[in-house]
Amino acid sequence: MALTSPAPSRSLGAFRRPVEATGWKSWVFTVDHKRIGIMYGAVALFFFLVGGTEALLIRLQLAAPDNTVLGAGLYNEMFTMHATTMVFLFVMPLAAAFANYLLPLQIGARDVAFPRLNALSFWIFLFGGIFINTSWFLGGAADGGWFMYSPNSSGLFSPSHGVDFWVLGLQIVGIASLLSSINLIVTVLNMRAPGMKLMRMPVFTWMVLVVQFLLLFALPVITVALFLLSFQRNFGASFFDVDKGADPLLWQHLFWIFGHPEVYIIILPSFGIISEVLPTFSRKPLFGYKFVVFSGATIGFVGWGVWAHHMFASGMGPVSVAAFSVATMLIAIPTGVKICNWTLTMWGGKLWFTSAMLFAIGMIVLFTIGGLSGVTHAVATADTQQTDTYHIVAHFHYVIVGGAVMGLFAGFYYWWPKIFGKALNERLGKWNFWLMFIGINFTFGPMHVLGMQGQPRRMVVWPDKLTGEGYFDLAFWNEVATWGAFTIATGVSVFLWNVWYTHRKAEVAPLDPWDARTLEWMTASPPKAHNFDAIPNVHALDELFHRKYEEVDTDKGVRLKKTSTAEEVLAAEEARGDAHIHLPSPSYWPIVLAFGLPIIAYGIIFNLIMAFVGAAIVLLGAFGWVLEPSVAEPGDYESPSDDHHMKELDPVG
Amino acid sequence: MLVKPSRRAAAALAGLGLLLVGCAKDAPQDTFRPAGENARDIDGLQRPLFYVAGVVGLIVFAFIGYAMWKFRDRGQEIPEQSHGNPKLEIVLTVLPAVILAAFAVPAVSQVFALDKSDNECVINVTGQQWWWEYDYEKGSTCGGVEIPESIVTAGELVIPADTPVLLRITSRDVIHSFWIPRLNGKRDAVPGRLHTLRMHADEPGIYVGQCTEFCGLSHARMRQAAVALDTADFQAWVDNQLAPYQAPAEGTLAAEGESEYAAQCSRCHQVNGLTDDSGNPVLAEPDQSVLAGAAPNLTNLMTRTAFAGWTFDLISDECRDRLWNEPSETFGDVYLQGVWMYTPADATTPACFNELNLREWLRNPPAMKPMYTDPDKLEATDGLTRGMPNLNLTDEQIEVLVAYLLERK
Amino acid sequence: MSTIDTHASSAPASPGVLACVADWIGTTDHKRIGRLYLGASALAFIAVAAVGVLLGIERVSPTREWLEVGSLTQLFALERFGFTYLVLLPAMLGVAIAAVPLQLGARALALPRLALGGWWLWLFGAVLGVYALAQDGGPGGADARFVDLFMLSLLLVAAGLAAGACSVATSVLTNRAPGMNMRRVPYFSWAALVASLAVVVALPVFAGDLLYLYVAHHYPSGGGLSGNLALSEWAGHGFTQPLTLVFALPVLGFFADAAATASGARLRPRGTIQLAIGLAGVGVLASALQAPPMLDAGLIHEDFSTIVRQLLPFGIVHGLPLLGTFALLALTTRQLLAAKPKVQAPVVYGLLATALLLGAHAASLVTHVGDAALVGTTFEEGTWLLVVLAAVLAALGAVTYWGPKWWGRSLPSVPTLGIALVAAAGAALAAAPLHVAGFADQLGAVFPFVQPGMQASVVNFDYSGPLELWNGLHTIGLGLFAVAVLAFVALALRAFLLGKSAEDDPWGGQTLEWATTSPAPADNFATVHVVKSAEPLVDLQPNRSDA
Amino acid sequence: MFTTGSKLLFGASALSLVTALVYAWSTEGALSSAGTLGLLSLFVIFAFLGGVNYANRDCNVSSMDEAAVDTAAAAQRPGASSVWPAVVALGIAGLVVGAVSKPAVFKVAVVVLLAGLVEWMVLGWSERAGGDAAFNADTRRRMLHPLEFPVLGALALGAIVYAFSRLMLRLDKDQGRIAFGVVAALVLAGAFLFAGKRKPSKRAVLGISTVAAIALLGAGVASALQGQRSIDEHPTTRTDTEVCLQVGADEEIDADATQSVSATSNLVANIYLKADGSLVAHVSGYPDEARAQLTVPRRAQVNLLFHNESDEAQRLTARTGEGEDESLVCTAAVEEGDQAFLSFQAVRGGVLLVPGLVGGEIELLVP
Repeated sequence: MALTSPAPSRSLGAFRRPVEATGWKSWVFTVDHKRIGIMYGAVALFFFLVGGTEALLIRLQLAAPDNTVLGAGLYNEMFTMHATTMVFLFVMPLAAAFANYLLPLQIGARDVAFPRLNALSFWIFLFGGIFINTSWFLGGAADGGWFMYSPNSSGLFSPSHGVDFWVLGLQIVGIASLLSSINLIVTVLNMRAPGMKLMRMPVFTWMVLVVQFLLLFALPVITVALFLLSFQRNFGASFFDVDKGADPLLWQHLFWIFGHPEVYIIILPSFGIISEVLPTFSRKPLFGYKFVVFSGATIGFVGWGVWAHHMFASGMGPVSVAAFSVATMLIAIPTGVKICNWTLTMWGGKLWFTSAMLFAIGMIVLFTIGGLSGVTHAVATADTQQTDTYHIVAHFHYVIVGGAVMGLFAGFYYWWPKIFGKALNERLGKWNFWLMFIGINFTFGPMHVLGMQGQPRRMVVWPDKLTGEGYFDLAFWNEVATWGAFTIATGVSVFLWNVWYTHRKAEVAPLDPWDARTLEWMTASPPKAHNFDAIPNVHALDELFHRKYEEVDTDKGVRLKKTSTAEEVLAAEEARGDAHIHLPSPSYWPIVLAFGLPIIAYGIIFNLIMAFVGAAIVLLGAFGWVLEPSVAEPGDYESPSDDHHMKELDPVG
Repeated sequence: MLVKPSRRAAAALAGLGLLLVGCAKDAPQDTFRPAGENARDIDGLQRPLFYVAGVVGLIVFAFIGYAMWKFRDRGQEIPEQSHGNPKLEIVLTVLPAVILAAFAVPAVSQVFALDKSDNECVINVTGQQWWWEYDYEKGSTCGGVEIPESIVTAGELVIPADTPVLLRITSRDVIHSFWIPRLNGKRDAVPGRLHTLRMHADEPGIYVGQCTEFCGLSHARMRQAAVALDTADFQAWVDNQLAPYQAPAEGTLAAEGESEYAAQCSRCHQVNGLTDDSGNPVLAEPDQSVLAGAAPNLTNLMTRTAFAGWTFDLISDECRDRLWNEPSETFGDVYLQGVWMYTPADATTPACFNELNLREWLRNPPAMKPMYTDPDKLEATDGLTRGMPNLNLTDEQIEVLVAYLLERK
Repeated sequence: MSTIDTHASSAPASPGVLACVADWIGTTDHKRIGRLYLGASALAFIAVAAVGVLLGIERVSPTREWLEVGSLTQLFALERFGFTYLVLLPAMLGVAIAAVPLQLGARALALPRLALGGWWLWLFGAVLGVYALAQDGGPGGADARFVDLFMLSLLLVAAGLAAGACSVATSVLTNRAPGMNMRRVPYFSWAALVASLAVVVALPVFAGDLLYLYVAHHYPSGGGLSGNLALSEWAGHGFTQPLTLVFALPVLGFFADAAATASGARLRPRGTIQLAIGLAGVGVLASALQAPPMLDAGLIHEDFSTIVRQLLPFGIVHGLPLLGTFALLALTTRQLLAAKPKVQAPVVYGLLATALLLGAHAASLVTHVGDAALVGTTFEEGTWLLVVLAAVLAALGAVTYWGPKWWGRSLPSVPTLGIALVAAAGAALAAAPLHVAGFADQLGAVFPFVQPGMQASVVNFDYSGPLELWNGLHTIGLGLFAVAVLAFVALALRAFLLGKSAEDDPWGGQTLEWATTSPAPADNFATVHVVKSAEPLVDLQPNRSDA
Repeated sequence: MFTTGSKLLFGASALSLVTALVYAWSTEGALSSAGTLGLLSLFVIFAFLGGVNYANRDCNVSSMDEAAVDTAAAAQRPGASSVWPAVVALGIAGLVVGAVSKPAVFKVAVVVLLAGLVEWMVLGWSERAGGDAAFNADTRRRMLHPLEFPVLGALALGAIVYAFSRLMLRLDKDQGRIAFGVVAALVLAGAFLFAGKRKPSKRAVLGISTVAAIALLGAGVASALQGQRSIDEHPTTRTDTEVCLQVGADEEIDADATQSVSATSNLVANIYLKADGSLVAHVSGYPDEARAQLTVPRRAQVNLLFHNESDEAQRLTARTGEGEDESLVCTAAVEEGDQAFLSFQAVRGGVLLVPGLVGGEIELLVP
């Protein structure tokens, strides 16, 4: 029988874990939250360009009456995919990028709770995103709008595979978000540094936490809805089939129960970012930290009770309409609190108008406009005039582009030196800001007019005979909006140029370029693989600020004085560095497992055998994952790193 | 300073909102130009809302702008690390709540007010990809005019002016949304459900609208209009709709067109009173060819000003502009003449007839309005089209059909 | 659910009934696997022998129909199939599996799970095959579905046995104790190796042939596969000499080992004996390559080359085995007589079985002389029966010999000896009359596979005169043998359950199996012995007289 | 030196060559004859085997090499007992049985065979994973438990569900109530028993569960063999003329099958059969007033709710079209005081009627 080998192979004959610290393998197999965060960011920016191109094409088509840049079918696919790409493949993952990179740093942890799961989330997201976009080349993309109302989304009315791609793609991307949300919740709740009470967490971390809870509860709803739809389309079910007695409004309710929290999922990380940026550049703590945190959580809660305001014209009946109308107004209150608090943070401060700060202030302004127009929709009867017109488009683009995207750009400028060690060029940054700020107002401002002048959304053409004349000429404002869109595009190009420029030309930034306040600035830039040599002890909100500044008695009374620099703080921390740092080691399996999912999806669309192949890959990945040695081989150990810390493998995740 | 442009832009934008409320009057679908009771009610709530929102916005921007100017870095000391002011925050929380509450009361009461129904004049509205069908309820009394028989029309909804009209809206396929901005807000047409919407037009005139729920390929070309007529004109319109069929005179092009119509069109499109050779009425059976099961009734096609989902004009652009700008007193007279409007009494051809549009349409409908009619792609619908397929008509066929249709007035 | 530890030393003191059953179902202990084969083959023997006796009675008096005529074809098929594949082969294989690793000084059989899986496969095949025959399947069967089933179940049987043989051969080739080179392999193991290799080579060919026939039968229109008469004939060769002689090869090895033990001396010349066994094996194996060669009539008148062409293959296939068997019998017996042999039951069994086998070899040779025109007569059938009964006799001897190792208890020697003599007499009596009847042109129940669509010819007995006598004698002989086997089984059951405990080395053996306890533990040997000669036990016991 | 085994094989090889030559000569040099080729093949095969055997010296372990004794193949103990050989054999036998009987058996056998092979393979592989039996067993568990438990769990669940469903299909309504009552009582009794004992014996729990499972499976199999009870059809709507126009209603009265609850939000109209025998419609969109006429769009889904306020069971029938085009849809018979849902699409106009009711018709207008 079995020949006895004297030293049993503990790794079961399975592969040696990858240990590369450089080269492509170090990225593909990484479980380091920072690398994963950077990859999330890069991919999200790529999809931003994709979605942006789609937006520009839409604007080109609408620049003139009865235009023929895009055909009706292509146009429908374009606006469907523009929304899908921007929401699911750009804003959400970009927020995930910041969350991934910064969350462990902000709470003083060495990684997220489940590093391999983290990598899995990213790869699933990437493959899911690619999967959705391959529909362009495989018979056309989804053409039912991102809301995908039934019964227009059923096989009878949308017979191409586009909707199938959309449904399955969102399922896949949803898995990524769900895994990620569990991961980050556990990380925040379990892995905070000593002394980091919940109410000492940075606001960004707080907002990300709220978002993860929203995701955790919202995604299952859309998952169910998507299952119902895909079963209707692929397996003959009749959940939304009117002839069989179904009520099409079921889909609308399911979609918006997810869809409205989704709005907050998109915007809250941005709230968090500017709540970090504003205090830093105002040299002042956030005004009413607790109010901001609680209003964020309140938005998260109340956000669940307002979904039907997307359906005021759908004929739900007056009682529902009235109830949701009032609930929607309520949500304006915590949002208003935030705007007030941000403004009051600046009040009495010492403002430093860096690009990051400009983006943050721009965000407040634009988001306020979006918020105010949002209140006008809350009045249900008024909304029956406004809904499904460009007025709504104006509103949510002010919220999402003016709010979420501007906030995320503030994040870029603020954290770039932390992430890459070099600060983005400020001059280009200001060009970037002004181009985008002006572009946004010129693109989406006119849409208020267009909507109130009766131009509905989702129309491939608007006719010359309905343009009117004078100030509110649809033709004129449509043209302005198109020019505005290209202005935004120019702004984004400046940003890309800035990234390249910084990468090639810029000098290494100082350790603490902004005189920042939170933990992530208390380590090297870019941080070492293990983040902190010693897990910091936290004594206060804005820990770093309190380590740098002390109250000093002067002749003019008690004054805050900078008594130590960030370099000194860092040196003190490094001096008490841990001798042994446990770090999870890279793994092959997340990418393998993730790779199977789109294959399953292709299989469901084209050939079930392929689905089984995909399932086999998923199974293989899961097996490899489970079987990955819990105790690493001696050969798997990394040699001591340059900083003389032994990095050991730890069976985490 | 860099501060100012941002502040200016913000102010300009807020001002834009105000301007938009005040001076809009031009676009036909302008929501700020209510022409009826219901729309006016909405407008009455919407305008103050915009004003207040604008003012609040201005206050916020002014505050931000001032803070940016006042507290810019002039080399001052590191400010006091104050963590907030709970009293101030409570005030700032309560204040918007009060403002919102002030709006919530009228907002809610209006929801219920607009939902009340009356049943004087009932018109059933049915959405279908991509046009609207209207049928006037038999036995209704619309502005004093009795509807003795059901009247079926498409695209253009003719209602009596200054009379409450109740629309009962449903759909045959996907969700549509009926919207005449100057008369009322929108209401979705959901298959299997029946929603009601009140309409009221103060004065005779034409009020255009658009399907506003995304309904597939040609969503953008699903339009509609409401035409309000005074009582006499509306009576005339009803009488005309119910007038007996007049066959074209023997030997004319139109007579040829009648048989061509019976051969090519009558399978889907109903012309009331048309009979076959043996004198039996020709009944269209569109449900055997069209997915949603109906096609526009063409009995009085030439009384309408547009066709094919009210997308393509039956009258020329100049006539259209004149008609739309017609004062309400004379509007009805002009409108009732259909394509013969503005035509001198002695003319033999209608001056306003947009023959080109109709010909193009008959030549290749899907080319003008994208529809799912490709026979290779009808697997999902068992061969039923959604919209009018290309019948490959010859010029001669089109010629006689146009001649025939021109008499459907 | 799948790993129940059967390791005897670590097994719980009182395993439940379920655990015990599970233990046997999944056992990897070669002694248990071997005993599974032996037990099943014993049961099969009793059943098939009963059928054989009934058929014999039927032959005695064809006018009185004991059995329904229509089922005779199936019953004859059952006798052939049963004795060959449910008795002869499994008995030999069972002994080999149970004894070979012990003889080799190994702790386990190589590929024990393969052997076990083979047993199950064989068992399922056997059950299905008998069932198919009972449902009018089998050669000449009328129900096409069950003809199919019979062919496929034969396939299973062949595959199962080949798996077991593979395991045995691998064991001999790889699992020998240190120092045990090929020259030092005990005779029985050597014979088991030769037989196993032959089975491994022959049975897959047989199986492939069956598969072909199945396909041709199941898909009659299936592209030119049908109608190959040669294949059908070939399948029939799976049930007759010389292939059955291959299956019986371990008999020779058993005799040699038992003789060495009884003689108390090192049995020489070793190489010659091994060669003899090998020759017998290689010779009959040649029949696996093609149909057994016939010697033509009128050969004497042909030219020299034709004579050589015919004689050479004939000699290889039929002559060499005869020569080998004779050489083994002669050499061994000479040695045995030269020493002062103890009268031990096993050697008696071995001697008698070998003698019967020698007769069978001779008869087989005669069968294939064309002039004798014996093919298809009961002569051929008698030879076949002789081989089967000789093998069964040897298997009984093997159980007597190694029983103490397997069960830990001994058989009483006197009754065992008596049974040996009765059984041998029965065997001779069962076979010889058939030979005689064969010369009288009594048609034997041959075993051709009937072509698809062809009706089976009704077996027609129309004997009179002396044939009745010969058939009667045959029946009596077979009955006698069967009774002897029954008696042996009863005796063995009693002895192995209640008999006296056996010593570790009850016979004074020379090979390694006697170096462990009786019964042997699951892993046979506490320590692995290093072998320095062909008789390692003699080396291990320096005080032995025969050292 | 040549080893014994290789000598034998080389000898056999030489013999084969000689035989081949002789055979070839005896068949007049026909090299292509099967015999010659066979013997030449034997020559090559034996030579090859001899070479292999020579190279590994008969697989002999030298008696001089003491260190090798413990690692020799002969010293290896057999692997643990395993059911998989039997399962594989069963699978192969199943293939055979399936080949001559039912394809389903064949498919099941393929699954059994594959499962057995995989298990066997992994077991064999795991036993080579290391020297420590516990480690090896753990290896196997980690490999296969993630597969085995879900599959077995699904199978067990499927068996229980199947058995339960067969049982329930077998029992009629009353028997079902009794059965559930008994089961509930048993569960309760068991719960009491276990609650009373602080630490219920594992064996007892296992035993009871086993007995319950076997009882359920047995009952299920028995029920499946017996076939299911006859289930009356309870259509909510009918389209056959004789039923829809039948005066009065004396069959398929099932108030539970009306769907009335699920459809109330989508109604076009409520149709009331009044106690005085009149049939009136309350149409959505109109204030609450009785109407005798109902306009519905052509070919659109129409949902009606029929309220029977008369004193006997009646049905509502929608008759549309005429002559060949006539189509009838009707509700199930509705008992007095109950309501039923009627959903249809109309292509032509017609009437809503209650069969047998004179004069009580509602005009159905399809413009």
